[in-house]
Amino acid sequence: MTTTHTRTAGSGAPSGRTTTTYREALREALREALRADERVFLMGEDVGRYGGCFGVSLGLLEEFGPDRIRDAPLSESAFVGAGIGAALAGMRPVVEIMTVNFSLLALDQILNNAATLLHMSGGQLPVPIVIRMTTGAGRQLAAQHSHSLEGWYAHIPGLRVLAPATLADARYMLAPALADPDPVLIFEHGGLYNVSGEPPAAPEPADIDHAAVRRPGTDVSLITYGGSLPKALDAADELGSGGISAEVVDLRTLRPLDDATVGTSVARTHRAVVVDEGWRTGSLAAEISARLTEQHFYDLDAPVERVCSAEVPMPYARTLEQAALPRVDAIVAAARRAVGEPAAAGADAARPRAVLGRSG
Amino acid sequence: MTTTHTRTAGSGAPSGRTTTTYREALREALREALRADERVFLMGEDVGRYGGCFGVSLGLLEEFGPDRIRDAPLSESAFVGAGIGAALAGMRPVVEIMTVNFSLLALDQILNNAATLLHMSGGQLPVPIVIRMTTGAGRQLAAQHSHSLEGWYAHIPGLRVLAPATLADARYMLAPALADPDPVLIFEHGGLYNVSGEPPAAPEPADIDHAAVRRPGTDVSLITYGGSLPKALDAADELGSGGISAEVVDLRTLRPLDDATVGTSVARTHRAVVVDEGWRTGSLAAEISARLTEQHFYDLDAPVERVCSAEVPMPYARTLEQAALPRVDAIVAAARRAVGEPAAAGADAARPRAVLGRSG
Amino acid sequence: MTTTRSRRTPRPAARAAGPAAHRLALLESMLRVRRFEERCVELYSAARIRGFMHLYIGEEAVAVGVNEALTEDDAVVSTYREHGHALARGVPAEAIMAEMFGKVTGCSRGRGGSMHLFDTGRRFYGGNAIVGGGLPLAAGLALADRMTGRDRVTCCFFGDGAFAEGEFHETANLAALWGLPLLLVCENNLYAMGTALARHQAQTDLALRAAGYGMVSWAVDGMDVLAVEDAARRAAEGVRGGSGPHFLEMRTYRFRAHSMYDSDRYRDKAEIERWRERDPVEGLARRLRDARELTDKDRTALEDRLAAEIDAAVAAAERAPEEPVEDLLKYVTSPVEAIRP
Amino acid sequence: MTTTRSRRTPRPAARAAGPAAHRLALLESMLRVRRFEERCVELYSAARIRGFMHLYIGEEAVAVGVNEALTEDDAVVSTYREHGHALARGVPAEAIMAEMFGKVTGCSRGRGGSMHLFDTGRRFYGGNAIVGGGLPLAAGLALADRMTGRDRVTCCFFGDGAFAEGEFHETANLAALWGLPLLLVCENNLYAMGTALARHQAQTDLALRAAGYGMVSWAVDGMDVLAVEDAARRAAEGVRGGSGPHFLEMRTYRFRAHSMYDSDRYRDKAEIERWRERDPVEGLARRLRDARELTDKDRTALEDRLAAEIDAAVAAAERAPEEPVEDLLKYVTSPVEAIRP
Ligand SMILES: Cc1ncc(C[n+]2csc(CCOP(=O)(O)OP(=O)(O)O)c2C)c(N)n1
Ligand SMILES: Cc1ncc(C[n+]2csc(CCOP(=O)(O)OP(=O)(O)O)c2C)c(N)n1
Ligand SMILES: [Mg+2]
Ligand SMILES: [Mg+2]
Repeated sequence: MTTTHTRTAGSGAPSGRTTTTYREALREALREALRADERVFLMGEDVGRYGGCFGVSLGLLEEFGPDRIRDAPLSESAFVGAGIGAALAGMRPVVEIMTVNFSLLALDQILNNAATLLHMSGGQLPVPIVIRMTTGAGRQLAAQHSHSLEGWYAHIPGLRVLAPATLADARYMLAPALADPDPVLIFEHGGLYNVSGEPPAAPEPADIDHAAVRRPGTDVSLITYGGSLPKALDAADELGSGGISAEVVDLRTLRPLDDATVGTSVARTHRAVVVDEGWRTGSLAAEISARLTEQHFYDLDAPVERVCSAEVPMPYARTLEQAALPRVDAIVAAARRAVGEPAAAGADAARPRAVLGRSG
Repeated sequence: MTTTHTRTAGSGAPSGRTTTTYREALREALREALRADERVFLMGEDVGRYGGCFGVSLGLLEEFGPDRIRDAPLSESAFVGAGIGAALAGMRPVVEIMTVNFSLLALDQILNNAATLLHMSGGQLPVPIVIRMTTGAGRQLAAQHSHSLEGWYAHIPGLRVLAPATLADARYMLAPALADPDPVLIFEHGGLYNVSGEPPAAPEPADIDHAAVRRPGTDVSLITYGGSLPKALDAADELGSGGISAEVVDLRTLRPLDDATVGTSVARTHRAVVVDEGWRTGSLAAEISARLTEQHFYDLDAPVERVCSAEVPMPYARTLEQAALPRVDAIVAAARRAVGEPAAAGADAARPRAVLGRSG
Repeated sequence: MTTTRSRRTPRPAARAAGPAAHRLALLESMLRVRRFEERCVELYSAARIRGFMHLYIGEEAVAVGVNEALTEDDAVVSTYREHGHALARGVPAEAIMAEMFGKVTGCSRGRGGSMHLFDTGRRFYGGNAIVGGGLPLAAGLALADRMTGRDRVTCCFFGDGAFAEGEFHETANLAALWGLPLLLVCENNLYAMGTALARHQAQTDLALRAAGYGMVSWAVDGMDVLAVEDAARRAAEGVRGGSGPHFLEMRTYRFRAHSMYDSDRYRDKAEIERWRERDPVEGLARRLRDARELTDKDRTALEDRLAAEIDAAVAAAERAPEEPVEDLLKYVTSPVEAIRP
Repeated sequence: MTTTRSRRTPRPAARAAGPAAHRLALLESMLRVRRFEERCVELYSAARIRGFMHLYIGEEAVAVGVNEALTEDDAVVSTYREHGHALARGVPAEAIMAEMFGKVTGCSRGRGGSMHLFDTGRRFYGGNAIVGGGLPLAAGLALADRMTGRDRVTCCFFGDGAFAEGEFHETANLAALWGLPLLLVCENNLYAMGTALARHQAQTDLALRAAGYGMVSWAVDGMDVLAVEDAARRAAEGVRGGSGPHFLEMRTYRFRAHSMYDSDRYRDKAEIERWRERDPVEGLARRLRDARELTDKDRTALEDRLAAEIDAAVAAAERAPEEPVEDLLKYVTSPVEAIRP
């Protein structure tokens, strides 16, 4: 388990003994896939000569050439659609959309073609495409570059949606994604690329059907995924030192959701806090909450809590951005509420609640 | 109140005494707005010479001319964006996207510009645009023409999202939408256009801040909106004849949600069924459920039920399509579960549960 | 991966039988589309067919002529106005009719309907009801062939209206930039629903516009199936020869309204009449009659054959079962066996 | 609504003061952008500025030259590489600097940052970080003017990369079709991030391509501010005269990397050097010196003035307060008073 190492997220300098990063793990996965299967190719804006907007594909052009590490024009709809078409014709494309923010331009192709062709054709047209994109905020990129829209994609029947949060998942989710005959979306949180740690041990495909308990606990379940996992783990630490034993569940697969793992946890802890960087209203966290109510109403000792992003286009200024995002202190406060403990003084007050106006 | 009349939805021939339709009410609202304010214009594909894809704008070209009833090329992104720009420059555009299915092509403009400019500019740029579109299924239009994506739009901070379900709302929601300095989206369910009834009485702007109780009741709250309202009312009738008093709440405004009206209802009935034509996972119904848990956990006597669409690209064949959509019997069954009564024999079994496979 | 040149040349049989037989085959193919759709109108009125239905009547020469230039290995991507493309491609009338009846024997198991016909055995990739939505897909099919060195053409049909969508321009640039083996066939029927070409395009010479991408690009009389076939053959040859995407603007016209819901208020009756005089089916029939390649008896026999074929299709569709409701969620994702074999 | 012709002619003052003064003003304007951005680099290294930052260095002639053709009534829509556009438009350096410091005195109250500068008082409509995203918006601003008969130009800047986005083509068609008063300024700096023009455009003559929409369309030496100004004046005049949208391809080059994160591995050092020899700022300075319109003393004084201006901007930005966290949700929607007055 490399869990603890992934928690150096955001700390600039990795400690001496760490040997790989989330970025490198993703790259290694790509390299492996490209070597293993000549039908695999990587296509997207600046994946080649530039080395990938976030450096994930650096060096792959040199090894695999411009045909298989294919720079695309700024035409998200066309090149994502072309990936779908190539998948229909037997290829195994990995299409990179630079960030989720630009994926809206390709959403019609993803929803109306990739996710739909198999069913609409009565089973004739599976679409074995993998689409990768960066998601999330926290780097002061402001309103148009900070979306967390993976929850929207998790709404679409026909897709599988993955959110690797650990080095092992970054390294080993691609292979099973490519083996899936149906479209798979992989969301890489921009805040994780520099996370470093020991190279993941188990050289076997990740389990893309199940959520994972990243830290066992007994008093409250913190349910999260992607870029929020390190925060949830930090919150669990803090809760632990206050005598509350928090279990941390990493969803890993956002569609289809693994109700069993989440449910088993909550059936034991009787309390749940969902942490999700998406805007609160209509978030994936809402779905988790609704399912817990449906499936575990009589197990719950307290309402399911949600810690999400404030409902605001992400502001640039650091203090505003941090205030808008899920924070460790807010997770801790929500967990305390769930277990019926009063929040530590100040922890909750730090969360801005003012001027709610009409935006709720 | 014209509530009862709206329930002729789907019946081909309106009864003799009815005098207007949902379609005509929408047209009347447009005509009124165009007459009242020369800054108002209607823009979209085939709104003019064709008379509107669903006939809503028939005759307006003749009255207002091609400048103000402006046919646009098949360029959803450009003409929606142009509407946003025109709004910035002082106009009051009503942009019609033929159906929600094509709105994905304009989603970047809606999310990253319309919803975002005010905040991103530090308050300098309100965007007084109204965007109308048809939503929903039920007419055998198959997978690419049957989406109910209003829940996605309700996720976006900065937007107001309306779903007129009655003749009165169809007639009187446009004026307050145009008076709103911020972007307003109006979702018209395709199954409602032919609904007929007495012309709504009150010639005053609709209240676009609040949900409406369409039928009072005491045992269970059926919470719904848009094209599902007639089904919820029918279900309430059926429940009533079985001795269960169902209250029907029409959300009307999907963003911002009116927690108070919904909450007051559930605090009284202690049971809730949310009916929403969107796919279940990540639906607006999930948000309602999550909020009820958060705000009324101790009021609830049973888990919040959701009656949504099956998670499948909408099939063409009528029986399959009907099986995929929320149906009156499923609403009744859910309400019975909520109040703790066993479902009537067969009612629930009719709902397909087989082959869930991986698609949950 | 190595380049393998397909041994199957375009439709050798019909051509080998001689030009007259070939022309008769073209007539039959066009007439099949015409009669099939005329029956569809009746069935729509009788509510046997539902949903949106878009007729190809008047444009038959395009689908039939273009198909002559394609081999079985080639791929076709179509629109929601695709009965003609599907029939010309060889999708059986029965499978299409059953599809529109929503039956499990339909070419999409009743899940697609009129707008979503698929037949992967014939490399017929549907059936796209988002205007312009098939274009990127077609580029991808062509890209796969390009990358694997397969000698195949992907043919994509789309309308003049689609020319206004960003998807067309993104795809045209991508295809030209990467030299993809793509045959772009724009069916310019002068209207996008109720909007005339000159009211949706600043510059209405679409072939000229496409040439701006550096593609070979011609305008073709889309009412003359022989002209269409000739142009399509030359274009397909160019594509096969490796000179990248080719664009054909087919100047054509739909005789009927946009869809069954359209009252056709935006077109001049006289305009419709003028185009009807250029009916591609009757035009060819006239030529064949004049050249004594088609007797009245032949024509009657042909009509009878087609009527029987369509009758049989309807009867089979009527008889066929529906997909059981329990299978609603089938095909949302692939069966588990396909995933973890 | 009636047509009213704006009485404000483009920048009469500077021109009235004579051509030499005008040229000096152009130099000052370009140099302001250059020095401002050089300071930004330092401040970025010092982590005073965060997020994505894209520099305009090398392209100053475009923003400055084009702005000369615009009046205060005209509108400007820009990209994420917009410091130069904003400064040329007259947005104070202080407001921009404060914005990048995330301060409430910033031109977007610290909510936008480098990529989202806004100043509606100067009709500067930002600041769009979605490539191509500003184009439809600009068409809409122009449409409003067209519909109300206002005599105004909307100028939209965008890059060569945006030419590949569907949004460009949809907007170009719309603008040409409707004859909108739009000035489209394509900053062709030969790269979209790390992708060279010839690797993202099948046909690299962008002006020719734009002409395909039936727009007046020229390619311009974007390194020569006087050539830019001249072309922009003539184009803006055409737009004002009612002949619809005009397109200017500005051939230019960015001297720095795409953004502060870019290690610039995809460009040839020699290529960069060749373009640096055509530095628009030093080029004009040289011409003015040779023509004895700018002495060394003048230059020093100018540099001092700009340094002082930028120093003051930085100092003010440092001092300025941040928006209080309690106001986080302000401006998500308009204040209630605006809704129900
Ligand atoms: C993206 C999108 N916008 C709008 C529609 C509605 N619509 C269906 S067909 C059509 C007209 C298309 O015209 P054209 O491309 O010329 O094809 P034609 O119908 O003439 O064959 C429209 C507007 C759609 N299906 N998809
Ligand atoms: C729709 C979209 N796709 C991708 C990006 C990421 N991106 C930002 S700038 C850029 C290059 C744009 O090139 P160009 O239009 O030539 O402008 P330049 O940066 O050269 O000024 C890219 C790919 C984006 N911001 N928006
Ligand atoms: Mg057409
Ligand atoms: Mg560029």
